[in-house]
Amino acid sequence: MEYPTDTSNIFTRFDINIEVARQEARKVSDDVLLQKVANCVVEGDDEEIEDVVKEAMKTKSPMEVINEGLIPGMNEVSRLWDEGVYFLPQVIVSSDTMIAGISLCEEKMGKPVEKKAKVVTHTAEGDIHDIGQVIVNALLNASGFEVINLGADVPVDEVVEACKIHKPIMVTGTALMTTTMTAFPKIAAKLKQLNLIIPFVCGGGAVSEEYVTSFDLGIWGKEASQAPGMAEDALNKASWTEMRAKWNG
Amino acid sequence: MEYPTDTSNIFTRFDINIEVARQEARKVSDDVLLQKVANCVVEGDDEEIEDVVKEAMKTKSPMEVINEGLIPGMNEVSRLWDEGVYFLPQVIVSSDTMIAGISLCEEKMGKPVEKKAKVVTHTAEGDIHDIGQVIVNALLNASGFEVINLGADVPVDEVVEACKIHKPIMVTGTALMTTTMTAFPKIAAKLKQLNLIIPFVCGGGAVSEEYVTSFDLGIWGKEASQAPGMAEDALNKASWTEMRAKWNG
Amino acid sequence: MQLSNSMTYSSSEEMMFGTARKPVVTKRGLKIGGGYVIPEIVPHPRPGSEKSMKTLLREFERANGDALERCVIVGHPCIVVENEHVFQITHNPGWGGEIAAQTARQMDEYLERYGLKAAYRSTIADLRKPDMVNMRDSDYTREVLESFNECAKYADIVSIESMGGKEIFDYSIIRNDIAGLLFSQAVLGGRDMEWLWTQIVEIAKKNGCIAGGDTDCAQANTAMFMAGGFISKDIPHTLAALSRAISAGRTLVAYECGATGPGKDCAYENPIIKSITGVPISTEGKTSACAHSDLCGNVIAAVCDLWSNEAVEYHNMFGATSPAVFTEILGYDAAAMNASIELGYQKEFQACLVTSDRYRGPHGFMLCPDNAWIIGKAVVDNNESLYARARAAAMKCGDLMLGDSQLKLTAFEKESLQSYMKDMESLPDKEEDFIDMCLKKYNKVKGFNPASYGL
Amino acid sequence: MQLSNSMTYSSSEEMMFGTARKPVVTKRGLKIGGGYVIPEIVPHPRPGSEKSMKTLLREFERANGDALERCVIVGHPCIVVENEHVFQITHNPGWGGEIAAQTARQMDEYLERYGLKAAYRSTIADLRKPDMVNMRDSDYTREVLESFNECAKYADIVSIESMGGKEIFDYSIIRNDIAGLLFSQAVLGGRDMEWLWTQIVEIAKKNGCIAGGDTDCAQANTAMFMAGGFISKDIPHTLAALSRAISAGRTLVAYECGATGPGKDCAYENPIIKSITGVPISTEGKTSACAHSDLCGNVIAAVCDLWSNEAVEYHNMFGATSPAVFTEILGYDAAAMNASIELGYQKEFQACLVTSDRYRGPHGFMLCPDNAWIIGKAVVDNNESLYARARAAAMKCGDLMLGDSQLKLTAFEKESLQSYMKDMESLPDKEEDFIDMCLKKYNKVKGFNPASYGL
Ligand code: B12
Ligand code: B12
Repeated sequence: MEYPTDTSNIFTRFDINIEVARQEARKVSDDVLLQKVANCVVEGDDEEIEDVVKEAMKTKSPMEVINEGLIPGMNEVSRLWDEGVYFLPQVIVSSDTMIAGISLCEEKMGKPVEKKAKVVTHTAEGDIHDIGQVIVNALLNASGFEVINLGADVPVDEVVEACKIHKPIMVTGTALMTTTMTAFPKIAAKLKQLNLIIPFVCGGGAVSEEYVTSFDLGIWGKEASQAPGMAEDALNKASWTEMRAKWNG
Repeated sequence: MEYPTDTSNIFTRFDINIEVARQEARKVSDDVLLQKVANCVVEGDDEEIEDVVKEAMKTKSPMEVINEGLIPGMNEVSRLWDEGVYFLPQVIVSSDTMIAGISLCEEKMGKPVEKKAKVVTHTAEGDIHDIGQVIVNALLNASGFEVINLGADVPVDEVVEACKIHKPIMVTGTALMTTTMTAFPKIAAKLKQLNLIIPFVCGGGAVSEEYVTSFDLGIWGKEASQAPGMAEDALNKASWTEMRAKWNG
Repeated sequence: MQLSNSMTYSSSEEMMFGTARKPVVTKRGLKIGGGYVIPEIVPHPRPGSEKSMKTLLREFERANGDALERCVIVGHPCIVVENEHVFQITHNPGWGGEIAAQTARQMDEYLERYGLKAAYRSTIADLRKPDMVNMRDSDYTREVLESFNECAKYADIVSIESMGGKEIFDYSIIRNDIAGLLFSQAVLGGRDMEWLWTQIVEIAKKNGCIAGGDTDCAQANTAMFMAGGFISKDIPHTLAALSRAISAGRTLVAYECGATGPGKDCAYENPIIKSITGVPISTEGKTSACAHSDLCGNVIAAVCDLWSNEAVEYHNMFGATSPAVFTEILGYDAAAMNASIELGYQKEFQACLVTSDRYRGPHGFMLCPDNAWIIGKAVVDNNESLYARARAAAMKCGDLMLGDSQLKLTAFEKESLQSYMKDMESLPDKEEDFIDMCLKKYNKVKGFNPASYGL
Repeated sequence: MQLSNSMTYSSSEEMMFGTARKPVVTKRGLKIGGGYVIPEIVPHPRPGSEKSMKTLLREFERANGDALERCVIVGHPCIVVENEHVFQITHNPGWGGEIAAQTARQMDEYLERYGLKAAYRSTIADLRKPDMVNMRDSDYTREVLESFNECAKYADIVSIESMGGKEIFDYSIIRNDIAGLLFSQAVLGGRDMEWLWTQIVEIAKKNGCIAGGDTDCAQANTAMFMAGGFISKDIPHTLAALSRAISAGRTLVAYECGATGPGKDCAYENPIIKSITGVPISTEGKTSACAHSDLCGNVIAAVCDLWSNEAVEYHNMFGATSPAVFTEILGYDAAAMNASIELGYQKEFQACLVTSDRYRGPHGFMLCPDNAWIIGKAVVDNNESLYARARAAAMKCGDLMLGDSQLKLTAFEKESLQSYMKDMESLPDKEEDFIDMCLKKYNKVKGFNPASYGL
C-alpha cells in the first residue's frame, strides 16, 4: 500500500524540529596522554580505558590523571547531555568508564579518592519500580558523589537508619505507585523527629510536586538529570526550603 | 446510503431489552365520581380536574375527595413510576393536577389541608444548576410534603436560618460543581452547632457518596426519586445515621 | 437581523469533518475548518483554585501548559485550548483577561521553540440566571460584557453558553410541554441571543478576535442529559431530540449577528448549524465522557472541525495530568480522521462514525449529516420568525424519527413523540399569536420576566 | 517445548481487528476474536483501599460495577473487565479469588437483568523481583502460583506480567547494550516463562479457565517509556523498537506452553504474536493515555481483538467515575471499528489507523501489520533457539527501519541503530556460546543468579 508522503497534518516530528546540531567534545588538556584519557571517557570506551590510564600514569600522578583527564572528560559528557547532544546511555557508559579509570588510579595510590559527599537513595517500600533510581544513582556517581544505594522496596525505618549512620547531605526516594509514595511523608517526619534535617528529594511517576511539597524536607524531583545539581546545592549548604524554592514552585 | 440491518455487534438497545409492559392504573374507588377524580390525576389532566372535583364535591366532602380520589390517584402514579411504566413528566403533571384539585377542596373547606411535614430544599451557593432540585421539589410535593423551596445559589446562612425557622424534618441540597458542593459540610456543621440535628440529604452531579458521608448529618441522594422515601423515613423519626445506613453504604 | 434563508451546503454529501466552507484563521496562523480536524482541549480548575486570581493563574498555567507540552511529546501538530470561566472569573472581569494573556504567552513560546500551532478560546460564563436578574440590565450583565472586553484582547476566540429562556425551559421540560420548549428556546433564547451577540461581535471586531459562537447547552443539553442513557426515566429521548432540533434556530442567531465560528463544542446542534452557515464547528462525543455521557459518541464527529473533550478537571492520572491525557487522546482521534483525509478514505471513515450511532437512539439519528441537513433545510425554509423555523425543525425531526423503521423506539417513546407532534400541529402559525398564548400560559412561572426579552 | 516454526497468517493482509484465527469463548459465551472488537476496561484501586480484603472488595465492587453499568447506559454490547493485582492482593492469595468471585456474581446479574455479556480477567502480580528472590523457589513464587489457583476458579481469563531477566535488562538498557537485551529478554525471560507458563496452563485447565497470556511489560515497555516522546533523551527510540522486536519471541513462549490468548493489553508485541499464533490479542493505545503515553496510539489497534485502557485509578470525574468514563470511550472506539466491519470498510479503517502512526516513530512503524508480520516471520524462520529467534527478529526490525526512507530518524537515532546492528552481527550464532559469553559478562551485575533460570 502507498502511504501519503505529506503527513504534516497527521503528526509533526517535533524531535526533528528541535534536533541539536552534533557537537564535538571540547579539548580538555594540552597534554596528549591526558587528552587521550578524557577521550576515552567522552566516548565511553571501557575497553581502552585501562591501557590509556596505565599509559598516562607512567608520567603523571594518579591524582593528575583523575583531575586533569578523567573528571574533565566526564564534565564534557555532562555538558553534552545538558545541551541535548548526548542521551542517557552515553552518560552511563562514560560514567562506568570514568569509574573504571578512577579505580586504577586508586589501586596505584593505595587509597580511595575522596568523594564530594554521601547521598542516600532508595525506592519506596512495596515498590519495585527502580529504573528511575538506577538512573539517579548513575548520574550522582558520575558527578563524584558517593551513592549509598539502598535498592528497591526499602522499609521506612531502613531509610531513616541509613541517614542516621551515613549523615548524607541529601536523601532521595523514587515511587511509581500511588500506594507506595505514602512512605515519603513518613520518612520525612521521622527524620525531623531525629533532628536529621536533610533535603529529601522525591521523584517517580506517581509523585507530584504538590504531594512532595506538602510535607517538610520534601523537594520534588521531576527529572533524574536534576539529581546532581540538587546534590551540589546541598553540598553548598542550601537548606531544604531554599532548594524547594529553587527547584519547585 | 445503506445502513447495516444487523447492528447487534455495534450497540445493544438495552432500553428495548428491558421495556416494561404497559400497565393500566388500578381502580381506586367503587364510587364513580371519586374514580373519575383519580383518573384525572393518573392522566395528568389539569383541564378536566376542575369540573370533576367540583362535580364530586356536590355529593362528597372535600376531605373525602382528597383522601379517596386525589391521593389514591397520585399513589397509583407513584406506583407506575416506581415500576418503570411512567416517566418523570407524567409524575409532575399528575402532581400539578392533584395540587390543583386539592386547592379547590381547600377553597371549599376554607382552610388548607395539613401537609405531612416540612422539607427545606436548596441548590448550593454559587451554583445555578437547579434542575435536580426542581425534580426533588415536585416529587416531595406530590407525596404530600410541604416544600420550603429556597431556590438556587443559596448562601449557607440562609439555609441554616430556614431550618431554624421552619424546623423541617429533612433538608436537601443540590450541587453540580465541585467548587460549590463545599457549602454542604459548612451547613451541616452550623446545624449541629445549633443542635438542629436534621437529616441533610445532598445530591447532584458533582456530589459523591464518599463526600457526603464524610460529614455528620449528611446522607447521599443518588436519584431525585429517592427523596419522598427519605422524607417518609425522616417523618417516621429515623435518625440521620439510620437513614445513611439504609440509603448509602 | 436577517433570518437565514438558504443552505450553504447543497447536500449533506458535501459535508465532511475537517473542512468548512468558511474557515477562520487564528492569530498564530491556525486555520480552523481548513481541511483537517484539530483537537480542542478544555481543562477545568480544581476546587479551591477559584479563591484568587493568583491561584487561578497558576492552575491554568499548569493545565494549559501540560496540554501544549503533550502535543510536542506525541507529535500533535496543532491544538485549540479552551478555558470556560467559572463564576468567579467572569464575576471579576479582569481575571479572564489575565488568564488569556498568560496563555497567549505560553502559546507564543511553544510556537517559537517547537513550531507548535496553538490557539486559545475564552468562554465567558453567562451569570444571568433569567429568574434571578434582568437579562439586559443587571450587574451580572455588565460583568459578562466586561469579561468579553478583557478576554478579546488576548484570546483568539470568544464564546458563551447563553441562558435566555431557561426559566421557562426548566418549567416545561419536566411537564412534557413542547410549546414551552419552543417558547423558551426559540422565542426567548433567540431574542436574548440577538441582543447579546450583536454586542459580542462588536467587541470581538474591535479587538481583532474571533467571535466563536454559542450553544444551547442550558436547554437542549439539559434535555439530552435528562433523557440520559438506556435506563433513565426522566424524560423521553424523543423529546430531547425535538429540543435539539429547536435549538438549531436559536444557536444560529449568533452567526446571523456576525459570529464566524468555530461553534462551541457542547452545541450538539452544530452539524445543523454547519449545514446552514458553513462555519467551522467544534463538537464533542466519546472523548468527552469525562464530562458527560451521550448516545452519539462517534456520529457527532462526522462533520466536526474541532474535536473536544468538553471539560476535564485538573488532576493527576497515572500517565500524566488529565489535560495532557485528554489532549493525547483527542489528538489521536484527530490523527485518524486526518489520515483518512490524506488517504481519500474520509467518506468511508465518516460512514463508520455514523453507522456506530445512527440507530443507537434518537439523538444519534437526528444528528447524522443527512438528517441534520434536512432539519437545517426546514429551518431556512421557514424563516418567517424564530418561532416558525423552530417549530418546522422540530416537526421535521419528528417526521424523520417516525419515518425510519430502523430507528427502534420503545412504545412509550413513540407514543410520547406522536403526542408532541399533535401538540405542535395545534399551535398557532404566527409568532405573535404564539407569544400571546405563551405570555398568558407562563405568566405565573416563578421569575419569568418578559421585559428581559423586550416583550 | 517446541519453538514455533510457522506463521498462522500467510500474509499481513489477512490480519484484521476483531477477528483471530483461534478465537476463544468465555464462561458467559463471549467470543473473543470472533469477528468484533470488544472493549477491555482496567480499573485500578485507590491508595488506601489495599489495606484489607474488605476495603479492596468494596473498591472493586464499585469500580467493576460502574463499568458494567456504563455498558448498559450507552449500549455497549459486551465487555471484558481486567483487574491487575496490586502487591497486597497476590501477597494474600485468597484475596484475588474473592475479588474474582464477587465480579463473577456481578457479571451474572448483568447478564440476567439486561443481557450484557461480560468476562473477567485476573492478572496476578509477579512479585518475584529477580535480583531479590530465587525465581523458582521463594515465598513470593509460591504466592504467585497460589493466586493463580484461587483466581482461576472464578475468572474467565488469567494473565501475568512476568519478570524474568529484569535484573540484566535494567543494567543493559541504560548502557546501550543490545547483547544484554537479547540475554535478559530472550534467554532469561524465555526460560522463566517456560517454567512459569507450563504451570499456569495446568492450573487454568484444571479450573476451566482460559490461560490468557503474558507481556514483556517489564522490559520492552520500560524501554518504550524511557524512549518516551519527542523531547525525552533517555534512550533512543530505535533501541526501544529493537527491544520490542526481541520481546516477541519471549512473549510467544506462553502460547508455546499452551496459553490460548487473549494476550495481555500492554504487550505491544501482540501484533507480532497474532501473526504467528492466530490467538486473539488485547492492545492499548490512545485510550490508555490515562496510564502512559506512546507514539503508536492508533496503529496498535489495527489488529486488536480486545481494546484496553491499560489502567485507570478509580476516582470521580465530572461525567462519572473513571472506570465508567473509560468504558464509554473504549466502547465507542470499538463501535466505530465494528461498524467498519459491518460496512465492509474495515480495510480502509485499518489503513487510517496505520497511516496515523506509521511514520510517527520507530515503534509505530514496526508494529504496522505488514512489518509485524515480517518480524514474526523472522522469529519462526530462526527457531533454533530463544536467542536465535530474538536476534533475527531484532535484526529484521533494524533492517526495516533503515530501509524505509519515509521513516525519518534523527542523526543520533540512526547512528545508534547502525551501531546496535553492528553489535548484533558480531554476536555468536549459537545460543550456548552466547550464554557462555553473557554469564561471564554479567556475572557481577547486582543480584543476578543464573540458577533462577536453570542456568
Ligand atoms: C516498567 C514498569 C514496570 C516494571 C518495573 C521494573 C522496574 N525495575 O522498574 C514491572 C513490569 C516490573 C512493573 C511492575 C508493576 N507495575 Co509497573 N510500570 C512500569 C511502567 C510501564 C514504566 C515505568 C518506568 O520505568 N518508567 C521510566 C522511568 C525512568 O521513569 P521514572 O521512574 O518515573 O523516573 C523518571 C522521573 O520520575 C524522575 N525520577 C524518578 N525518581 C527520581 C528521584 C529523584 C531524586 C529525581 C531527581 C528524579 C526522579 O526521573 C526519571 C526521568 O528522568 C509504568 C507506566 C508509567 N506510566 O509510568 C508502569 C506503572 C508504574 N506500573 C504500575 C503497576 C500497577 C505495576 C504492577 C502492580 C503491575 C502488576 N499488576 O503486576 C507491578 C508492581 C509491582 C510492585 N510491587 O512494584 C502502575 C502504577 C499505578 C500506580 N500509580 O499506582 C503503572 C503507572 C502502570 C499503569 N498505568 O497502570 N512495572
Ligand atoms: C444543564 C447544565 C447547565 C445549565 C444549568 C441550568 C440549570 N438550571 O440547572 C447551564 C447551561 C445554565 C449551566 C451552566 C454552567 N455549567 Co453546567 N451543566 C449542565 C449539564 C450539561 C447537565 C446538568 C443537569 O441538569 N443534569 C440533569 C439533572 C437532573 O441532574 P442532577 O442535577 O445531577 O440531579 C440528579 C441527581 O444528581 C439527583 N439529585 C440532585 N439533587 C438531589 C437532591 C436530593 C435530595 C436527591 C435525593 C437527589 C438529587 O437526582 C437527579 C436524578 O434523578 C452538566 C453536565 C453533567 N455532566 O452533569 C453541566 C455541568 C454541571 N456544568 C458545568 C459548568 C462548569 C457550568 C458553568 C460554569 C459553565 C460556564 N462556563 O458557563 C456554568 C455554571 C454557572 C453556575 N455558576 O452555576 C460543569 C461542572 C463542573 C464541576 N463539576 O465543577 C458540568 C459538569 C459540565 C462539565 N462537564 O464541564 N450548566
